[in-house]
Amino acid sequence: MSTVNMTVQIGSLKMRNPVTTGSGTFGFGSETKDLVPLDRLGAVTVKATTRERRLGNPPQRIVETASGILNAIGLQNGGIDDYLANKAPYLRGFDCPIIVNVPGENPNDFAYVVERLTAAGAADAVELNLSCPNVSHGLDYATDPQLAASVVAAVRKVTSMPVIAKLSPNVTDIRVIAKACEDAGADALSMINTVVGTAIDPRKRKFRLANITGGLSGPAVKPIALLAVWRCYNTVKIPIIGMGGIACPLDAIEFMLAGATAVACGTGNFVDPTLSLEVIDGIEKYCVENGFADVNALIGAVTAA
Amino acid sequence: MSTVNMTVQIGSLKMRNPVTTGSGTFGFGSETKDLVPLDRLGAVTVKATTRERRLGNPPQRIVETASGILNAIGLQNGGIDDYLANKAPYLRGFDCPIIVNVPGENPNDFAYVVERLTAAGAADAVELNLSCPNVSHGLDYATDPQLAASVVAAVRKVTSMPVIAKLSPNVTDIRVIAKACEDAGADALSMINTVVGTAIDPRKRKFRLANITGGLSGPAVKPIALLAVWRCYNTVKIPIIGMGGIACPLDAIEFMLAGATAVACGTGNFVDPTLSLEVIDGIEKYCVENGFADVNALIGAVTAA
Amino acid sequence: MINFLHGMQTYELFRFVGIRIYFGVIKKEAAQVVSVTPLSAPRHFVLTMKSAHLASHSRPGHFIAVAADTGSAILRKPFSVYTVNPDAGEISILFSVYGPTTTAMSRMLPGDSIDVLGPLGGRIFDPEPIKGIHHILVGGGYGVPPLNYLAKTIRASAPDAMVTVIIGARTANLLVGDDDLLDAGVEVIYCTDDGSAGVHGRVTDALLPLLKSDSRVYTCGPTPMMKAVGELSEAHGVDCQVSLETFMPCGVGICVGCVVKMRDGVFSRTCTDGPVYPGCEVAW
Amino acid sequence: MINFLHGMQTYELFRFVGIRIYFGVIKKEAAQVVSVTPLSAPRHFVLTMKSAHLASHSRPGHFIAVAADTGSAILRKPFSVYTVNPDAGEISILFSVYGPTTTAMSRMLPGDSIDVLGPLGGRIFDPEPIKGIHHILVGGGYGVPPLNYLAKTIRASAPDAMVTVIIGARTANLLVGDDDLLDAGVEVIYCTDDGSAGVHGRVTDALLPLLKSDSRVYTCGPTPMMKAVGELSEAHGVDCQVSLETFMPCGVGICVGCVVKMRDGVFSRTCTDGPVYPGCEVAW
Ligand SMILES: Cc1cc2nc3c(=O)[nH]c(=O)nc-3n(C[C@H](O)[C@H](O)[C@H](O)COP(=O)(O)OP(=O)(O)OC[C@H]3O[C@@H](n4cnc5c(N)ncnc54)[C@H](O)[C@@H]3O)c2cc1C
Ligand SMILES: Cc1cc2nc3c(=O)[nH]c(=O)nc-3n(C[C@H](O)[C@H](O)[C@H](O)COP(=O)(O)OP(=O)(O)OC[C@H]3O[C@@H](n4cnc5c(N)ncnc54)[C@H](O)[C@@H]3O)c2cc1C
Ligand SMILES: Cc1cc2nc3c(=O)[nH]c(=O)nc-3n(C[C@H](O)[C@H](O)[C@H](O)COP(=O)(O)O)c2cc1C
Ligand SMILES: Cc1cc2nc3c(=O)[nH]c(=O)nc-3n(C[C@H](O)[C@H](O)[C@H](O)COP(=O)(O)O)c2cc1C
Ligand code: FES
Ligand code: FES
Repeated sequence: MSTVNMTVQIGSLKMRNPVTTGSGTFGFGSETKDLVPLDRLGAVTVKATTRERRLGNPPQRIVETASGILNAIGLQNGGIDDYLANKAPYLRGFDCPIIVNVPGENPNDFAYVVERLTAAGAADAVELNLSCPNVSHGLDYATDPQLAASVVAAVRKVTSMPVIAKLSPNVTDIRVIAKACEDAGADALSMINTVVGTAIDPRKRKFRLANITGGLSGPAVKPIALLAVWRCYNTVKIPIIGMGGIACPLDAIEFMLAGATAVACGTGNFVDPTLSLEVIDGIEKYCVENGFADVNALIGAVTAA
Repeated sequence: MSTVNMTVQIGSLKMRNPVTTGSGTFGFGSETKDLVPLDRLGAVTVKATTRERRLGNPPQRIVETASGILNAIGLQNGGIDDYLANKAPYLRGFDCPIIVNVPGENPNDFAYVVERLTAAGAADAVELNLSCPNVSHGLDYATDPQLAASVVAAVRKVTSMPVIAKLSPNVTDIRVIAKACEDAGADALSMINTVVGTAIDPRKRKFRLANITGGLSGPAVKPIALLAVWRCYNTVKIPIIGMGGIACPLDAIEFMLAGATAVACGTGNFVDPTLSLEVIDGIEKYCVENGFADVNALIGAVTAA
Repeated sequence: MINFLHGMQTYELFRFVGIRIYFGVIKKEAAQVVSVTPLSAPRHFVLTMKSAHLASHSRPGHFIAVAADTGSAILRKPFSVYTVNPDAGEISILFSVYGPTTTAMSRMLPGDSIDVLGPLGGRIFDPEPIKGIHHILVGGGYGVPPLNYLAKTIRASAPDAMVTVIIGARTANLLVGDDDLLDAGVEVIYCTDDGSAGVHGRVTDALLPLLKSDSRVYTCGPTPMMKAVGELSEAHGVDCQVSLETFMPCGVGICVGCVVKMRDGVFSRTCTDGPVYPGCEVAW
Repeated sequence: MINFLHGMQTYELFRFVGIRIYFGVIKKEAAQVVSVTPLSAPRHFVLTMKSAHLASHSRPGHFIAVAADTGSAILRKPFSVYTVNPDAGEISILFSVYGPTTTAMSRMLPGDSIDVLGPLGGRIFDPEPIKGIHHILVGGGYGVPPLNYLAKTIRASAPDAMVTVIIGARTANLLVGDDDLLDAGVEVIYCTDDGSAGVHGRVTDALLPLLKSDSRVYTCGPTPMMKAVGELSEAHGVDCQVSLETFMPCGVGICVGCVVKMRDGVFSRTCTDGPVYPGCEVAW
């Protein structure tokens, strides 16, 4: 279509365009096969895969809020064995890098899953979910620089794949965590995970979520996410995958201007599973219209008002 | 109209109903005199008043985001002299408690303004703005329990008025700050102040706000605010004034169910300056319809889903 | 039971006590609105749209997801396929006005475009009737539209099949129109809580006398109703298929937010592992 | 200059080089839409609504704030009062369709209700003409509606006053209709950037030859235009009133988000300290 260079690089991972999916918002790639040919994506980031199978939280798991949703899925997934046996083979059928999201309750858990993924060649990069706010103790690693660094370091030892540390916005200063992860050997950062919150049904006088608290995502959080990206961009040298409320191509461009090398469509997939394709095309069109021969020129290109 | 007891108590401050205004979102009470008779409010919380006059930030100061706004006003105000000379006399013309919001750059600043207010009898309670994220160093007091406590303690010494500590959501664990303020002698807490964020104009490739960062408010932040209230309600014994995204009476009821003794209408005033009146009537109606003879029965009455 | 937790990788056709696994090819379309017709029940409408794709791929139990609200509620909303006209390339949904999406739908005009995703649903009703079986369809609320489609499909493929539809509502004027069912020779029994039409009582009161060993029950509607119908059927050893209409944020299996608990302890995604389940599998 | 930073405490009437301080009593109303009429300029409309209150309290320079968008953009949007018919108890606004609010307004039907707050504005144009003065009104974009109202008001109170309206636009078909100005005996000069109508050039090209010591200039429109007009007037020693249409989140003085910088370094709220200012006070 055009001569714009759309390729970006996340550590040693080469993406054909800057667009991936938010973990947990795009399943394992097969659900929407009628709608999204995986080999058009820059990368596919799949749902969290834990050491053991997890049943997840009871419903109600998702509720709508103003321009957003709250979720408390509780990391329902089949575990690493299931991923390797039933998900990876399908994903490997496409010419599309796979980023596997890995949560864990301690550094060993993270390292175990990453080691299995590495050995099986079942991922092209791993994203450490330091920050899932819905599981007990799940938050700790993302809120303390030392703890976050300990996970990154443990994983760093067992893989040569790019290691992406996914950061939580639920901290006083995200830059401190970002720096700690970079120093511990992370190849990239991704942000933001969801913002903790809750919702109440005033008629029933009950919490709306079975889990009481959930993670806020969608357009409502975009201002929070953009600032997180901008602050980290000015703090670390490693690339950033930006996400939080992307609902159209211009949203994605805001993230790149703020300093993101790549972006992820998350909650937006629920509204329109083809959103990532639209965003890819929209970014390319923006580059053409604004005279950018290389999409990388957008990264961090925002200036003062 | 009914026999519902609508009176609530914030420390020694008695409010005829649980509804006040968010500081900075209702001016000094005179601007909307055609629309809101002050003596109908539970209390009026006025704009931040600093030691010296402040010019504030250059425009653009406010931008719209999804279900919210970002603001970076920069505490424009005439200073304590102007407040005492030109604002307090007007406010004192009404049978309505006045809560004055006080920011400061160090504990002495806070104490100075509170002392002046106390001496002049120009307020019925003070709200310490520990958390305004738009002024350099403004955030510090709200993000560190010791610093927050130091401000509360300094103010506590110079006044017998109720001291309300206003907390920021931009922290890893708001409960820690809440507890520190309670221990330092705060009579009440108010929350949340705005959530830090930014917005970019992708066409101009510039930040939308002259200040780059701003504070997010409006319906978008309600889930974050409700959880802050619920968590603090379960941590401290002092009453909480809840705010963040209230746009209708049921929103206010969510806050009371989460543990707020009183609520404040903030950004909602920009959309409808009469919102607080609607909320007062709506809360009373809710009590009647749901068989609550006392509005205080709503406080913290939420249960698990 | 096969675990479909993470989505199917090929299309399959599999039958299990009358439940069919059939994923239609999912498309996102800007379909053209043909008509929006008010029904006699207050705030109820039938919306018909042009979609050759949906008309040829939608089976009873499938649903579509509509994005009609441009406001602050961001999710699509699911609606069961109510009638299908493959020749005209049209499908209809029947809805009642509740929130922003249904309000917007009720205001659409012929020629407007409606953003739809579908057909959705993995396990659906099996429309091929087994000989000698008495098909009893029990519905209430927005469970009626899919059962209507199912009843007509059974009738069309087996004109001799015994088909009874039991429809419950609080009061007479909330019973949604199904004259076409009577026209198709389906027996229709109404039940109202207040006795203002048909049987004075619940759908289970009408169901009980009909339950025989040759019965098969299909139900869709409010959860308490489906639970009661499912348990009653099970107690009489009768197969019962329930179509679970939970809140469905994405409709395509990627959010895992629509789950219900199964008796084996697993949380199943109603959008793609359902919406139709054997009643005996659900942990009500 | 009086500092109105924190809102007026009593209604005042104060004149300063043709600027009037006049706060109407502000009301929030659900006004009834009388008509929404498309203009020849593409996507431009005039919306007329019933409001005895606004019709009797709105003066040239006042504006109203409309809440017509129920979506995710939460703020009201301001619109200048365009025409007032006190006898019929009606006022009109002229708008072009831009975002959600104006889109919703363009789709309103007679009889619909429109949520308005007004009249808003503290310092407004002074409609009482001083004898022998040549009133020159320079407008562009959505600065035209308030000047239209001002021109007619001056004409009505002083039929002999010399009134010239200069209207600029990019191209001919964006010039908004003001036949009624000509009818009222006002001289109208059009300027287009592309020369497709009237003077080929900017409004300042048309203004320059008219500037005399007996002139008084009023301007409203895009900021660069107002700056140019203000500076040109000042250079010729002519009083110039500018109506600053900044982004106005609340319109009533409580958000302090609408400010512009004044030459004395203070940030002034355009909604209540303005929108009309002496051009020489503004730090462009
Ligand atoms: C598989 C499936 C099939 C469906 N088929 C139909 C159908 O054929 N016809 C039909 O009319 N509806 C059907 N529904 C229900 C339909 O999806 C809802 O009515 C729809 O969400 C309404 O959207 P809305 O935007 O108008 O209201 P919403 O924005 O969804 O409503 C506002 C609020 O009310 C809640 N809510 C929504 N609907 C209800 C309800 N019925 N009862 C209580 N609370 C509610 C929401 O959680 C939300 O908080 C179906 C649902 C499912 C899952
Ligand atoms: C005092 C005053 C008087 C006004 N009078 C009129 C009037 O008489 N007629 C009229 O048509 N308009 C008038 N305007 C402008 C009008 O308020 C805007 O056009 C209005 O905000 C459009 O609302 P919307 O919801 O349609 O678009 P918005 O939702 O406001 O637009 C979407 C986005 O575009 C931006 N935006 C809005 N308008 C413009 C614009 N014109 N140029 C560039 N970006 C924009 C917004 O910041 C927002 O981000 C006036 C403004 C002021 C301050
Ligand atoms: C339903 C849901 C499930 C999610 N699951 C995960 C997960 O398993 N691991 C993870 O790192 N992030 C998870 N996230 C967070 C998203 O990947 C993303 O970081 C966040 O939602 C912000 O982006 P968005 O606003 O575009 O959705 C989940 C989000 C949602 C809405
Ligand atoms: C324009 C604006 C100015 C504000 N100024 C202040 C302030 O001066 N002091 C303060 O403590 N909070 C200030 N706030 C925060 C509000 O009082 C309130 O805590 C916050 O906006 C959340 O409530 P809301 O979502 O209802 O607006 C301001 C908020 C806005 C939108
Ligand atoms: S609705 Fe999203 S997985 Fe079922
Ligand atoms: S628009 Fe809010 S103060 Fe002017």
